[in-house]
Amino acid sequence: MTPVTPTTPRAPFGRRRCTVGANRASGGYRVFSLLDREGPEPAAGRFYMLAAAAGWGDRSGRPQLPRAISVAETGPAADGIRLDFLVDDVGPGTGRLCELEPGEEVWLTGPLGNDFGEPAEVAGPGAAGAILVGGGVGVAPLALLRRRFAERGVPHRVLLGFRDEEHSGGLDLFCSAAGALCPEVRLASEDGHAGHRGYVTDLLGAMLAGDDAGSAVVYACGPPAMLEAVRALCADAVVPCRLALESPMACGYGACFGCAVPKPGGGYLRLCVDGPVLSGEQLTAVPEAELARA
Amino acid sequence: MTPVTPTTPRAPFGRRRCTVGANRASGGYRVFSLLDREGPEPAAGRFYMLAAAAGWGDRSGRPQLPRAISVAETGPAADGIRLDFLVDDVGPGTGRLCELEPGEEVWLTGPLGNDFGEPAEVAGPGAAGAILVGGGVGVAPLALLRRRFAERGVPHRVLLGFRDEEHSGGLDLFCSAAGALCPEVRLASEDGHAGHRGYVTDLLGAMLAGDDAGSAVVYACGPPAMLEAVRALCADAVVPCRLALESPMACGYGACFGCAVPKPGGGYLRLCVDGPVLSGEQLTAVPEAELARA
Amino acid sequence: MLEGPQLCGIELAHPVLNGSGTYDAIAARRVFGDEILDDFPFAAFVSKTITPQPRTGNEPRRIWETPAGMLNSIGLPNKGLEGFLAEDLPQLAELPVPLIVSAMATTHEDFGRIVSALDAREEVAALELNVSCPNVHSGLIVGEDPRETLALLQALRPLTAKPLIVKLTPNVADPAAVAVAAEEGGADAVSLINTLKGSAIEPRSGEPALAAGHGGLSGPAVRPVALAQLRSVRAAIGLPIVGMGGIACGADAEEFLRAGATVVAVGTESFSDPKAGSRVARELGYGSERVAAAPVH
Amino acid sequence: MLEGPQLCGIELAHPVLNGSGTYDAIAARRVFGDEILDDFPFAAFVSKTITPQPRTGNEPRRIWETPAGMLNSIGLPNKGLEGFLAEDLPQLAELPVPLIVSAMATTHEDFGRIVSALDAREEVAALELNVSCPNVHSGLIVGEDPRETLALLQALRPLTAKPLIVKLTPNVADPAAVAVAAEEGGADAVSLINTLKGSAIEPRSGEPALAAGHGGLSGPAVRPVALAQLRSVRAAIGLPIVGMGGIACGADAEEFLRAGATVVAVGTESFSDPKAGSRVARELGYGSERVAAAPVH
Ligand SMILES: Cc1cc2nc3c(=O)[nH]c(=O)nc-3n(C[C@H](O)[C@H](O)[C@H](O)COP(=O)(O)OP(=O)(O)OC[C@H]3O[C@@H](n4cnc5c(N)ncnc54)[C@H](O)[C@@H]3O)c2cc1C
Ligand SMILES: Cc1cc2nc3c(=O)[nH]c(=O)nc-3n(C[C@H](O)[C@H](O)[C@H](O)COP(=O)(O)OP(=O)(O)OC[C@H]3O[C@@H](n4cnc5c(N)ncnc54)[C@H](O)[C@@H]3O)c2cc1C
Ligand SMILES: Cc1cc2nc3c(=O)[nH]c(=O)nc-3n(C[C@H](O)[C@H](O)[C@H](O)COP(=O)(O)O)c2cc1C
Ligand SMILES: Cc1cc2nc3c(=O)[nH]c(=O)nc-3n(C[C@H](O)[C@H](O)[C@H](O)COP(=O)(O)O)c2cc1C
Ligand code: FES
Ligand code: FES
Repeated sequence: MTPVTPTTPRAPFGRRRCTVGANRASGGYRVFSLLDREGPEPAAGRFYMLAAAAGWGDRSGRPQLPRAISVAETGPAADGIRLDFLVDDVGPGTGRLCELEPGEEVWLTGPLGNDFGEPAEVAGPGAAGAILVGGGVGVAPLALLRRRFAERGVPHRVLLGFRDEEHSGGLDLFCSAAGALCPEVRLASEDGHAGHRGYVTDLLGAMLAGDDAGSAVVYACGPPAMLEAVRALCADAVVPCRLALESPMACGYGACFGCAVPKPGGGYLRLCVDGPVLSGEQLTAVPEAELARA
Repeated sequence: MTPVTPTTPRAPFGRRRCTVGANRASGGYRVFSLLDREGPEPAAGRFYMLAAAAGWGDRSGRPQLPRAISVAETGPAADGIRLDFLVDDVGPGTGRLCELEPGEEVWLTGPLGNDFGEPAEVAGPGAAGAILVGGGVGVAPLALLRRRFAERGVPHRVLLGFRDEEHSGGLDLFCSAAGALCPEVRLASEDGHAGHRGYVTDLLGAMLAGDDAGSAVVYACGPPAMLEAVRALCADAVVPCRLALESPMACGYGACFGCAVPKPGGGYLRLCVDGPVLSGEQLTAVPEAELARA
Repeated sequence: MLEGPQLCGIELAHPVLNGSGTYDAIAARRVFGDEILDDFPFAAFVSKTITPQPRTGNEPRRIWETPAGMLNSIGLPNKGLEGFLAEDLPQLAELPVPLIVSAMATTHEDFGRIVSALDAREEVAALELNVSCPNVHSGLIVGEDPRETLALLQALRPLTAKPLIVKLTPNVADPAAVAVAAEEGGADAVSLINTLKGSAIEPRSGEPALAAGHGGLSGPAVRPVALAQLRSVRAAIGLPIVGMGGIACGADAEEFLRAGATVVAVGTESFSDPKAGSRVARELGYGSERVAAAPVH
Repeated sequence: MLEGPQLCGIELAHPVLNGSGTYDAIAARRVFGDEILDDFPFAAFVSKTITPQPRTGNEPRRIWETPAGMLNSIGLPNKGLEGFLAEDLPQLAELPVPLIVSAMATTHEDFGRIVSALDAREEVAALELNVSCPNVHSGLIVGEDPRETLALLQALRPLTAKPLIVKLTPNVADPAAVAVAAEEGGADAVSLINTLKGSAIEPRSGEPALAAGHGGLSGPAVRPVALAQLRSVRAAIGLPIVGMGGIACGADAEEFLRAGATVVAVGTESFSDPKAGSRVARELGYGSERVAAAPVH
């Protein structure tokens, strides 16, 4: 078989029914939990294909296909594991997921795709620490990544950016049990409602300019424009970066070839199996929004 | 304009959103209520086209079209009228209607079609009384007809038949406020779980044979086989009958020509505008189940 | 509030027509009363297809619901040319919008008789030629063959100065070639799509669900096919185009207008919403301030 | 538990295959592990269509959801004949089911090269000819023209004794005529339907949603079209037929089998359910006691 990209532990074969535990508002987004009785604990950056078991679609005939959603948090549960998802309602699929009620059932396949990896895996033993950069609903996979780094003692700083109040949420995923925002988190907002007024990439730029960036690895997830800015900044500063991208996905497991992302040398990657996390060098530029947000 | 079939009062033009009041089990069927703020009080026999405002359809792409449902009862409500519907879950459309929750919204068009008419309208002033014959979920429109006859002092007897316990329901619509089955109602069931073991048409046959049928008019609604038996019995006994039929309906207001029912002379009626209630003479035979029950 | 478009010189209040055979304005007036005259859903009314002789239509079962659509094999029931002129036309003339009469025949002569008869009636603003039918001489479906289509137009064009709209069938490999033939033959516009040939099996009997064995597929399911054919026809001809096929809301209609339709038509959606035409127009920004054109389901 | 059918002499455990290009067994094995070998969803595996030279596929956006279906313009990315033989074939040979290789080329010579090369590999149980492509010499889409189809089969038939399955395109007025040509040319079976030509407009930009402008429509929306074409092809030829187009559950598959399909294939539904093939087979009564074949949505 061809060499296996690090997507282990592998997903159980097929889709499975999971029960919705809770569904709460998180700023302008929703956070809902699923109880997964069969799947392994997912690493940060991996995603699941989700579809409500009932009422998936209406007279408009959409949604029809499952939707790709990153895992934002996970933990042990009574009889399996708990998976938390942070979702922004941008259309019929995410809209339906946002209104899931506790007790409802969801078809789930995953965990799929690769993960962010630790600094040492990405940049070798020399790598000193991590800078996490998230924008909008893209903060989701970074929440799990931050906790893992904290638990494993990987030095890290977190920069989160939001367009405005309405398009902000998920901050609670970066809070201590006591509810306080973790000290290593710094915020930016275009409307200035929280933290630095401007782009989160302003904060990253300053950080990379300052010599304290050291031999860090940058981990980013967010809108294409933000990811492209991160990619360019890191390329200039010669800092390795791992970018969690999005592209339209029908299947999530390599079957449809819909999730193509251009490779520098020509040709395409399948983001669902070769990603969703790509290293800066795997891209000439982050492709324009395939799933433009409303 | 061409002469108007007695379908007055006319339905308000277009569909309207109505709120679900209650939804309860009635034997093997469901009875749910809608609050109609705009429509007129419907006469017995008329029907509405109904579709849940949300969750009409799923990944299977069905239901897509609204479903035709007869009004089973009606009465004044806070701010409009209450419409009760008796529904048998035989597929995706009736299935969705059966699970409507109070507070949900339903798209409604109607009242549509014609009505049963009073004995005098049907058979002239000489008509003495009415015999109502219902089978299965077809008892629905007879419930309203029975109450109207009772209120207007039209002498009437009611014969209701059911296949078995599971396929029985709606009896509560023929009960007094106290909950007792109205005295004029007699039952038949194929499995003998209630009343006469056998067909409701056995009871009708006996009644028509007995001279006490007099100059009655027979009103019937139920499965095609039952309606055909009623039609034949009445034809033999030379008793006028009004039969509420079913046929597949996409629109309910004469637009699609899908609801065709053969005319004796050749050609077709549009059941939604020329019916759903037809006189025995309008049929050579009741067409086979277009909407065969599961 | 936007200004209405023109179709072949006919002024329209908004760009939404009905698909032929999906709205019986006479029956609707019987059911809903004269209210439909005050608030008529369509900017022009397209009649059911009429034929030279009366037709009773196909034996039931005639309709069947399918994923995001429906099949129909209605079989063009109509009173025939004489009956239409005597009974229906006077009533349709009472509608507050221009009347487009859809017609079909299986010979040039019969088609010519209908065109000439309608040409003589000033209640008729335009004619739509339903060419999804065989030419009894050649046996070919006129709308499936560019030569047949050209020949038919050449026979009919001299008979009337009223706009001739050719209703294309989608059941061809290259609808643009037929559209080009219609343009060459002197058509004033084309409309598309008619229904896709489809079938379904009744689960219990295992037999075809429709008595006719197959029927025409319509509704949202066919919208992508309609848009693809619209784009290729738009690229091939300069004539105005009436775009239809699965339009259920303003956003759907917008797709057709962006893809090159001059106006659009709503068919199957009217079965669920008798005022779908007005709603789609409103969602497009006509007749009221533009509203978010999201499906009202 | 029912006994499996035969397809061109190939014994199958049940009647459910995959549609070409809708399941990458190699990628699925990477994602789900060797579990897929123990519980492989399909009774035979149909490869993605391969071409003489490697193809990277079309520029994104490649997929777009539509009412009860989806559009795709993937563009047949594949390693080309040599790459397929060297890298993919050995891995596909590890699958526990017979292998059917789908192939396409734009000249008889190129097509012949592929057929001969595959004929030499005993891992290959049968070939599926994807004829939804132009003949560079005539410019005609082979599968849209009976003569082109006949000529191609006459050129390829002598090159192999393995079963040749011709994958018909639905974008024609008369698929039966093409099926008859395939039969005359010596095909062992036909499969249908491939995707319907479709398009969609991205609401914000007003531009085509797919970079290629249009794509292929699949999913439940197309099922009625598939069933109609299956019935007319079944009436026209005696060959085995692989029926597909919008099958999402056993009840859907049953419609195809009742309409004359020898076996069925599942495509788009596998995107939602990686084990859709096994589920459909189970709902048909294979591999376990027959269960109510209601859609498991
Ligand atoms: C690996 C991965 C991880 C992701 N993680 C998350 C996450 O954690 N949280 C989250 O909220 N989202 C996440 N997404 C994005 C999410 O999958 C999409 O927002 C979702 O699929 C959109 O579906 P929808 O039905 O809600 O909206 P759609 O309407 O399907 O899509 C929204 C946008 O996509 C385009 N679009 C696609 N198809 C159509 C169509 N047929 N009609 C109209 N517009 C269409 C339009 O530009 C539209 O604005 C992730 C995506 C990927 C690939
Ligand atoms: C005037 C009138 C009044 C009515 N009043 C009532 C009433 O008061 N209460 C009540 O319960 N019902 C009533 N009905 C019947 C009701 O409208 C039908 O049972 C309903 O439309 C069925 O829709 P469904 O989606 O539930 O089931 P469907 O699956 O649509 O239909 C059930 C049956 O119809 C056939 N069918 C039609 N289309 C399909 C399809 N695409 N796939 C599979 N099978 C199909 C099958 O034989 C199936 O068994 C009335 C009908 C009419 C015409
Ligand atoms: C029940 C029904 C009857 C139809 N009758 C006709 C007709 O008589 N003449 C015609 O040209 N098209 C007819 N059509 C096709 C429609 O006019 C329209 O082209 C097609 O339905 C696609 O539009 P839609 O998806 O909005 O319904 C009919 C369609 C339906 C559903
Ligand atoms: C993403 C995608 C890729 C496809 N690729 C191919 C292909 O390479 N060769 C081919 O013959 N058919 C291809 N098809 C068509 C399918 O094999 C099948 O004929 C069609 O999708 C109808 O079946 P379905 O509705 O079950 O998907 C593809 C379909 C899809 C959706
Ligand atoms: S999402 Fe289907 S191949 Fe990537
Ligand atoms: S239901 Fe449409 S015409 Fe009767």
